[in-house]
Amino acid sequence: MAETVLETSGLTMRFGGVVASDNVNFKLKHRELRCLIGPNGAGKSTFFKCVTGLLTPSDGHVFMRGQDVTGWMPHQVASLGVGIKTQTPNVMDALSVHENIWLAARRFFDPAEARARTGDVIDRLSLGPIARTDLGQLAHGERQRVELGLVIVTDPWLVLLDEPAAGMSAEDVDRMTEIIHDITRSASVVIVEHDMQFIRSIAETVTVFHQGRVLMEDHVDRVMTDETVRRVYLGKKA
Amino acid sequence: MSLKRREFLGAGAAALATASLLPRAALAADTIKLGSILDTSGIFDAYGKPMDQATRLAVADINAAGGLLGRQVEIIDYDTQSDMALYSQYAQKLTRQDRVDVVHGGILSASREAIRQTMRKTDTLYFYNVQYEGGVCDRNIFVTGVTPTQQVEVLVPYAMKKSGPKVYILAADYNYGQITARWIQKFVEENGGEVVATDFFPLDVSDFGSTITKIQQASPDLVVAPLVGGAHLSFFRQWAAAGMNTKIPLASTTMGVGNEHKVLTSAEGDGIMVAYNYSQELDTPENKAFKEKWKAAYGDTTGIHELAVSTYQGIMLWAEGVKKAGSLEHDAVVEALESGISIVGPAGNIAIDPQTHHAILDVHIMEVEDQKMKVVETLNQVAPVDTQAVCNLQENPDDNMQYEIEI
Amino acid sequence: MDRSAVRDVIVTLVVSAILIGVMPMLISTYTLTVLIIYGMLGLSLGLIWGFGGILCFGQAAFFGLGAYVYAISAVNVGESTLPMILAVLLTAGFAALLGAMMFYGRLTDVYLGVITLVVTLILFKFINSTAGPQYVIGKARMGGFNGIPGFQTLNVPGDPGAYIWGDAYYYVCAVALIIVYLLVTWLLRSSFGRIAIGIRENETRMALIGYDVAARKTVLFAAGAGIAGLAGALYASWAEIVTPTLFSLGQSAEIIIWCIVGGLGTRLGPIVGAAGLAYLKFLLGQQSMIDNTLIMGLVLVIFVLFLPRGLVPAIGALWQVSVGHKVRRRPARRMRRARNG
Amino acid sequence: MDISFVILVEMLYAIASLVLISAGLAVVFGMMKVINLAHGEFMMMGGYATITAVQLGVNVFIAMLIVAPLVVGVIGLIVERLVIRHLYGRLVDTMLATWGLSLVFIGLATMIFGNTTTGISTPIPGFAVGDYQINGYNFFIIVVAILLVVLMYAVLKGTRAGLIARGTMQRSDMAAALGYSPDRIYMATFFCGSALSGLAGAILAPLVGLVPTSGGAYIAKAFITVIAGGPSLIAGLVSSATSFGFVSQVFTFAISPVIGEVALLVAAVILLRLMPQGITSRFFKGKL
Repeated sequence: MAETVLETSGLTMRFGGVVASDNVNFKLKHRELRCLIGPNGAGKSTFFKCVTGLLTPSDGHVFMRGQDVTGWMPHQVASLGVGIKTQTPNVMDALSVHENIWLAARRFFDPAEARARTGDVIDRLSLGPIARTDLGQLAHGERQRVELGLVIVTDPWLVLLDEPAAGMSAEDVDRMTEIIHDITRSASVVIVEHDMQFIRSIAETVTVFHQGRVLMEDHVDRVMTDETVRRVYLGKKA
Repeated sequence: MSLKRREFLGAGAAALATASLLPRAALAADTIKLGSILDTSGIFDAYGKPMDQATRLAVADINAAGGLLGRQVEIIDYDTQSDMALYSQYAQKLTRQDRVDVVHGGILSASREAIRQTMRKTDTLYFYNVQYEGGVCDRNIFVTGVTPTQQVEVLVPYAMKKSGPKVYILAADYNYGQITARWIQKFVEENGGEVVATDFFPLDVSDFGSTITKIQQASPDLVVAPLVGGAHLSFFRQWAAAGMNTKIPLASTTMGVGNEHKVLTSAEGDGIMVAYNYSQELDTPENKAFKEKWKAAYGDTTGIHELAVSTYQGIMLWAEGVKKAGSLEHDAVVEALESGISIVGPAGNIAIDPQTHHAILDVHIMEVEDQKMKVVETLNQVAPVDTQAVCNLQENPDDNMQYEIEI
Repeated sequence: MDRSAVRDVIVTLVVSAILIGVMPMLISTYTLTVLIIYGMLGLSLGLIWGFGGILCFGQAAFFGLGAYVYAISAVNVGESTLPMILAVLLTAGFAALLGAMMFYGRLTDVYLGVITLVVTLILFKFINSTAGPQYVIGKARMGGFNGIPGFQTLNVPGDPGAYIWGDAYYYVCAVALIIVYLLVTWLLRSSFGRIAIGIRENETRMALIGYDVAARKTVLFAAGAGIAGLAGALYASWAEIVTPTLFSLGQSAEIIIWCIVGGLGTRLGPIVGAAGLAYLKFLLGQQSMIDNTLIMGLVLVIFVLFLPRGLVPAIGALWQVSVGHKVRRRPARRMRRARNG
Repeated sequence: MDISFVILVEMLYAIASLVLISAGLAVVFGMMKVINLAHGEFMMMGGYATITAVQLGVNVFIAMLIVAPLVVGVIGLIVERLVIRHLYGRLVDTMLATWGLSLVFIGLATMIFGNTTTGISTPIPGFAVGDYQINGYNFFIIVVAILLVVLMYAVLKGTRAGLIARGTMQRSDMAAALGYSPDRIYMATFFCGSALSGLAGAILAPLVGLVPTSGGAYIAKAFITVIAGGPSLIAGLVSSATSFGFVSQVFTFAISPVIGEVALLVAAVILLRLMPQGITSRFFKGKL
């Protein structure tokens, strides 16, 4: 049995009277790829923010590789070797692609090594032609890809992605799928996603959130056919 | 140590100045240069502007009377914009580039201290024509304004006689206020009274509501308020607004220096007791002539205040010294001024005290009445006993500091 | 990269050597000295604000603190070397504490502005109310509103009798500014500087990469404050008096105006802006036609509206246009976000 | 007994004057996310407008309550058209531009009125409470502040303009979606904010002397009060004015006015450290 790399127990987040995340117990195994789905306001993003340290949970605990990281600052979480990508592209707009990725690499490696790794990632993500362009001038899909580059340049063992495929073209999504499969060779991955097409193409186990709670957790095929899930989430489409 | 330093600096400064400015100095030898350094803009310009006007009037008078030593006097003036850093810069410019023969100016004590050493190092005679806290002891400087004892020793007994022995002091929280408050305390006690409390206020405090309540709790017979500047003026207004002005009498050593009594309505200001060297209401031929000249030059006389008159008298004293010395040479003029020289200015007879280089002058006790200062009593030729207690330039001509006067 | 660094240093040294030699022919060294000191003060805010994205309304507080620390310790020590060092270290230390308090509290933009403004006011009010005889540090009377005059000015280290003043002091200050400028250049070229710029651009992202944003901002803040402290100490030694107006909001405002006019996000801009505007103010004092405050205000409004990037970047852009597009370096267009972020 | 009543009045007065000082800034900040650093100078101009009007023979209450707000409101309108509207969405740039404007106004006022302190006397006499005299004008200020808060609440809650205003505060694109030009809303808001600043300056003018630099004494306090208040306009204003007024008066009576001012500032630092987004980001959430 593989080791558990990420675990939450009784994770609860309240905003005033609203419970955005309600007693969530969650476990992720080594090299597992997990998707979190649910309708808007189901609590996926709150859960994500609590895990990454962007929010401090009102109650409950977060463990990474057995270590209690509840209430840590985001930079402390990231320093454990966790790669994080937030919902909206979060990059340094006035800096070039190269500088962006270099800054991420520099956190864990000396300048020379950081430069080498930055070059590698730029090749791997086919960012070569735009390596010297400022992020502010890039298209949405490219920015998403660069941000993924920031995440993987340090070889994280746990990758947390919030809607990596949002607003991307079909071609971009394909490339993203490829990259994510690549990542899972060495790391565990959690993806918060809306795009069902995308989820079908990458996921095995899916966790469904509803009203702040975990509604069900199962293989993607079974989740897709589940009546309750269809009602709360997919039902709108049907 | 300080002597060694001065020699070092003096020699260097002279060398620098001569090297860079020889041609101009030779060229301008036909006029006598009077440097003026005042805040004629910025927050202190209410003090500085009339002083500047008085400077011009004095120099015009001197020139109209044929100048000094057969030469005309020329003013070189800079506006320090109420900025202390500019005092240092313009003082350097006056002494090293313009090479003036004398400097009149400086308003705040801080501005005086910012330029005093520069004047001393470059052997430029310096006149500080402002009422201040006293204690400056430096052979290069002459002070023609009143010091705390000159006002307080006259004002406090008078005010206590009119009111009673329990005194509450409200003072501006800076050097002048602190020292004046201590003199007030001393003279109150000497006159058999008691100071019930002393409160200090930084110059930017303008809300005195709680203070007025506190004063009422202490219920004194008299409030002495050496408060300074525009913000503190609101004390007198709030005091009147609370209806206190008819209950407890007020005395001040500062209200009116910048013509504050003309800003207050007569209902607010009437009855406040003050003591100064000058009042526009002084009924002397010199004052009448002065006011007429001022009116002819500037249209109306509302701007004239204590500091303007001090400036006028300071320049006249300097001119008298130059005449007596028959030269502009620094030490000759200082010696002439130390010979007990005096003039009769708009505020009466004013003489230089050789021991302190401060002024011996008349002090008038006045009461504010209908936005005017009505003279009640005049004390002739009051000496600056506070500074005399710590400073004797006849015995220690090399003295160079501002003493904190122990009381 | 290294070659360009060497070139940068050489250009800096040559240009400044020429300026040091030429300027005294145009302006008296006494005035030049204070322009240099203001330039250093401008640079200190330029570093914090332009490269760290930290808008500090209280840079004058560090300037004043440096000046007061120098004055107080010079009165007590009677020699200038230790006071100079103390002025830098204590000011930087104070800023580190303040910065840690703010940055670990996740305070940003406006809130940061309020705190720095309030701290400046507190210092001003405190120093302003120390006229009483009970406020003494060692041998130094605090003096309240009137300030502290008559302390030991800069001397040759180890020899309190050998004063450095006049022209010599001008050269000392000029060299100090060059050293500080080169240090800032080195800092910005180092990983630390590049990370600081990353933080300016996107704090959240830098935290998610794993950088301790608060710690780094604190260090940068302290470094900028240390430079301001040095400028304050040099100023004290120049003016031979320190007064509470050094802490005033007006002084803080001027520093901000210098940076805006000179150009934020450049090293040179704040220096040029500071020296230029301070000299303008000096010249304006010799006329009485128009109120000087009015002119300063108009300058600021006009720059914000029409030249928000400041003089130095604008001239740089003009230069590039006139020379052609051969220059490979990217133009200094990096500031927009930091200023409005 | 009398003394505690007197102290209570002083405390209410301190709170009321903070509300007055900050109201104009709060409206502009709450609605437009613009920090008007010329706010203090708007107050100063309100003071001068009042004094000039009184000297021209206008009744003092009309001068304070009508002339000053109108004059300053119009000046605000001009400023908004000429400068501010070019800078919407650029928080720091508007702060800098308004700072520049504040210097311009100080310069203009100096050239017109000079730096001599001017003022008018308070139009309401003092009266006695037991052994103590109280400044009657304090009550006027307290009443005006209360009326002002009530009026603001009524306008925001009860009128169509208030509805639009509330919408704009929540989402700045809301008004546009409802078919109102944001440009006109901002113009109107800035006019109201400026008028409030002018009113505050006018009402405080009889108490404190007026010089062109008087505004500087208010802007810091107003700035701190508004920012510490947080996102809710009225609740934020009242809650932070109350906390600061209370703290500063306690220390003023216990020790001295200077310590009172310092206590206010220290309270602001602590408050913002604990609640970085202001009081109403934690309490009174979602209130006006």
